[in-house]
Parts: sequence; structure tokens; C-alpha cells
Amino acid sequence: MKTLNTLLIITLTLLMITACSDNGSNQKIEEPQVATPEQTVDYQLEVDLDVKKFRSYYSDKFKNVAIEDFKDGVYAIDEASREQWLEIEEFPPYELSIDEGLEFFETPFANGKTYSSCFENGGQAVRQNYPYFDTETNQVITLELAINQCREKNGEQPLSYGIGELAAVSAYMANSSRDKIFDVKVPNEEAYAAYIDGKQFFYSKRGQLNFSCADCHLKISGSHLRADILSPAIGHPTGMPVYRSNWGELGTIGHRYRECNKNVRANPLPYQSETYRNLEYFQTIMSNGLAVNGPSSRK
Amino acid sequence: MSDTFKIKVRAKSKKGVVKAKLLVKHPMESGMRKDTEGNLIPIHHLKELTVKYKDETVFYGEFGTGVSKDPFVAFSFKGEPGDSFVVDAIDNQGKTGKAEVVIK
Amino acid sequence: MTLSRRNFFIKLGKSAGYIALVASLPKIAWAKWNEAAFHANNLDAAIKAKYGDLSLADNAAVKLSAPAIAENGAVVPIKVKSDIPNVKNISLFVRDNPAPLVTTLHLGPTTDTDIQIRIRMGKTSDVIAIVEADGKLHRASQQVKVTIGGCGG
Amino acid sequence: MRTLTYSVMILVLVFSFSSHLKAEKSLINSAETARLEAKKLGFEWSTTSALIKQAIEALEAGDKDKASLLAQKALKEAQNAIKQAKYAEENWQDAALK
Repeated sequence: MKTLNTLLIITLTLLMITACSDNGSNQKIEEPQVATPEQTVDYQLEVDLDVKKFRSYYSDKFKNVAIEDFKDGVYAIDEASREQWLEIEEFPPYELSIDEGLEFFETPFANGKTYSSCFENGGQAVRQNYPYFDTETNQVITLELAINQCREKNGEQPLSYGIGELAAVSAYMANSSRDKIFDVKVPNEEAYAAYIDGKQFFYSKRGQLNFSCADCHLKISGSHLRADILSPAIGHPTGMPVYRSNWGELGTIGHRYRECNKNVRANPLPYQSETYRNLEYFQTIMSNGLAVNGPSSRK
Repeated sequence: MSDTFKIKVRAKSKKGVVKAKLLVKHPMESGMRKDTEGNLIPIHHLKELTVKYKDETVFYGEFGTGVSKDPFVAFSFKGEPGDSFVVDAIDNQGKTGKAEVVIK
Repeated sequence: MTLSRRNFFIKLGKSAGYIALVASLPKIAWAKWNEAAFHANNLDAAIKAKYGDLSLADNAAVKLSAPAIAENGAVVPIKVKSDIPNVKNISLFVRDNPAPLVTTLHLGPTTDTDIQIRIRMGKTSDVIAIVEADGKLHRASQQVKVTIGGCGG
Repeated sequence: MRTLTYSVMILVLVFSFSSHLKAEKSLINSAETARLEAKKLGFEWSTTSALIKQAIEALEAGDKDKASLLAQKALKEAQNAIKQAKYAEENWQDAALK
């Protein structure tokens, strides 16, 4: 395995070197295009076009997969691993986390209030509304950020974002939202800028291995990278948070982002950094129309 | 660390046969893993689990470190909805888990 | 040799007298975990420690289902089913695990031979299910491939 | 990360009064500067800071050649990361679905 590993690294490094030196020589010199000022731009329309392209890309690539089934991640496209997954989903280990999450969710803060006081509908069946663009603070609010904002508003210390209590609360909230359909909107220009920032991250190569999210999860999704089948990017956020057998525990989407970045030997960004939140915003919009099926189990 | 661990159970009876599925919250440390400082994490695994229905032992399992983290085990026995059964478990460190389950 | 001790528990269920005994001495049940078998570091030794000299043969009536390729060696779903009568227990072994014996599941008289469990495998190996019934051992084996993942897909 | 920055600072202090090991020292400094630039852009590689740390250790152990080699490697990595960031900034749309 070590030799295989080394071989892969060498290949990828060579790729990376080529790509990087190409970057140097092929620098495009273009006049910056100045957009003619328009009265109103319908940003949602632009975004909807992107969503359409994204969906049809995966529909064309995986012809036997119904679009709504992409919520199952890699298990939508690979029958052999789907069988094992279904056996695990019969009684998945995240069930224990949902119970823990419920306990945390219902335990009052020092001021007597609970999480339910911070959320619409008492926090039940709201997962599909996250992340959203908050037009007052001009930023993307993810569910995890909202959970910690709720704590701080009620005089509690924020929780760490990757694993543990916060992930469990998120799991409980996701579970109460099962089968609700994601429909995340881009309300204005600032929101569109956040969306574009997330989109840019998605398509940008990074790390020593010089891979973008899109390289693995769009262009070559469905093919093998070592023993793994690369999951389609459509449906990435629907099953979050996720109990990964590799972790042996439940983690948030941020935990997975950081892991992915480390895999391509890029230094991960901090949890809930603006860029990661924008990436989650972009990715969730690309998965609009799919149902919440988090928490989920993955290999 | 707490002296007990959780056991979550689902049990449904169909035509007089109960399908019982158990999920045990347990780290199942193999004793061969190291922590971030390079120290060996002590072996810690589920050891025995007994299921009693109407004073009879319907299932008794012995487990080693070859069982996955958060162990899952399922089995079937003759039983009726509304009846209950008791699950008792112990690990190699003497910690215990217990669940009383009403069959659906 | 230790047969009577191993089957002690199952017999308990059949005899009211023994139930009274176990109620007064509940700790006895916990003494049964087969240390020698769980600590054996190769398959033959583990089977020997577990079952002594009981006769062992492959039997197609033992239905072992395991994935041909494990998605993740940390969680390999296994099912064992059989219609062999009078099954006392089912043991699962992974030949190439450092300790091959994974579990022994003892079944009561009203319990079906139909179990599921998730096991760990360090590498590609045979998985062996042994069913004990009427003093005989019935075996089924299957190879499960374990590949080491990179990023997790 | 903090320890690394700290050790780089120490190194700068220790060596700034002597011309001794000047080339290696400045190479390490360049690598660290480039790494911080890549980090600012959000494109730092996860491998670079370890190389710099090893270069400093090699220098402290008096192995100039090794220090120089490691620092060069780190510098190259950091420069490639910066290139990567610039390339992405200018060309990411080419990769997006049309």
C-alpha cells in the first residue's frame, strides 16, 4: 500500500507540477470587462440557471439515477456499497447521536430558555432552510452557526464546531426535518457575491495535489480514487451531519470540508470561516430540490 | 467517564416472532490504537450481553475487539407485542449497560 | 472439557431450578466469556479453545452473508442464518485478524438461527461462521476483500 | 503554527547580528514569508510549514546543506501555492459548468 501510495503521490505531484508551470506560462492577459450598469439584475435567475446545469450534468452522467436519489450520496451510484449502507441504515450508529442531541436540545440554558427559543417553529423541521443569506448582517448563516449564536445570545459558551455536542444538536434538528425539500434562495447582490465566492472555491484547485472540489466530485465523480468511489457533489449537504465509519463518530459538514482539504494537502480553513460558509451555501443551492436525509452514515 | 453505557433497542413482533435490533454505545478500543501523543489507548470492549424474556435467556453474546465501534447485533425469538424483555451488558472494564424494552 | 460450563447459560433457561440459582448468584453468568478463545492469535487455536475436539465440517445449510468487498473494514455487516435444528450458538471468526474470534452468540430454545452483527476487519480475509448444534460444528466461509480507502469518497 | 512563527522569530534574532549562515537564514525567511502570503490567500499547502520547521532544526543542528535544501523546497511549495491562488482567481470560471 505504501508503494501504491507513493506512486499516486508521485503521479499527482507530477500533474501538479505540470499544472502549476502551465499556470505560469499561460497567464491570460485580458482587459477587465466592465459590466454595463443595469437597473436590476435577477440574481435568483442566474442561480437557477446554474442549478439547472448542475442537475443535468449529473443526470447525464448517471443516467439510471433519479435526481431525487442523489441525496444518498455515493450510495445513489454504486449498488454494492449501497447494499452495505442500507444494512447499516437499518439501525445506524447516529441514532445514538440523535438521542443525545434531543437531550441537549431540551436541556434548558442557565437562563431557563432552550434552543427552541431561537428557531422558527421551535427548531423542528427547519434544517432545509439552512444555510440562508442574512440580509441584515450580510452573511451566510449555517445551522451550526445559528446553534452557537443561540447559545451566545442566551449567555452560554459556544460549542466547538467539528464533532460532539454541536454536531449532535445539528443531527437532532436534521432528523426532525427529514424529507423536507431544500430550497435555498439568493435574495440580493450581496447574497449573490457570497454564492459566487462559494462557487469559486468549489472550482479552484488547491493543495499539493492540485485538486478542486469539482475535479473529484464533478468531473470524475463515480470513478475510483484508490478504494473510494468519488461521490457526486449534488447531494453532499443533504445528509449532514454525518457519522463516518472512518471517524467512528458524528461530524459536521465543516469537519468534512476540513478533511477533504487535508486530503489534497491543502491547509484547511477554520470552521465556519466565511469561505466555508459560502461553499456550503453554494453546495446547498446546487442540491436544491433534494430532501433532507441527515444525519447520515458514510464509510 | 461514566460507569454505564447506553443501549438502544428496537423490537417488533410479527406472527409471533420478535425481531430485536440492538445498538450499543461503546468505543470498542482494540488496545492497539495510539492517541495523539503516541500512548497506547487501553483495551476497552463490550464483553457480554444477555437478553431475558419472561425469565428465560433468549440470547447471550460474548464479544471481542473484532466487533465494530458502537456494536450492532440483531436476532429473532418467539414473543408477543406488549411483552417486554431486558438487556444487560458488561464490558471488560466492568462498565454496564441496561435496557428494558417493550415489544411493538 | 468445559462444555458443560459453556452451555450452562442456555441450560439455565430450560430449568427453573437453575434459574433460582442464577438469581442468587447473578455474577456466574459473567464468568463465561471465553478468554482463551478470544485471546488465541490464530484461527485453529481459537476454534480449538472455543470448541475443543467437536467434529467440524462445511455445511451449506449455514448461510453466511458478507459483502464481497467491504466498503469499510471498520464496519462489515454480517448475517448468519440456518435451518439446522437445535442450534446452541454461532461463532464468527476472521482468519487474518490478530485475534480471529470476533463473537459467540448463544441462542435460547425459542431463538431463531438468524443473526446480524457488524464486525471489524484489518485486511482481506476469510470470514468463518461456525454453528454448534447437537455436539457438531457446521461451518460456512466467505472471503471479504478489504481495501484501504484514501479520502472516503 | 504559533510555535513555528515563534521559532522563526527567534532564529531571526539569533542570527541577525552575524553574517554567519546568512544565505540559509534568508532562504528560510523567504520561505516563511511566501508561506504566510499563501496562507493569506487561503491556499497554503499542508506540507509547507513542516518543511520550514525541519529546515530550522537542520540549521540549528549545523547542517547547512540540509537546511538550505529544505528551505528551497518549502519556498518552491509556497510559491506554487501562490501561483495556484492567482491561477484560480483568474481562471476558475473556465472550470465551471457551461
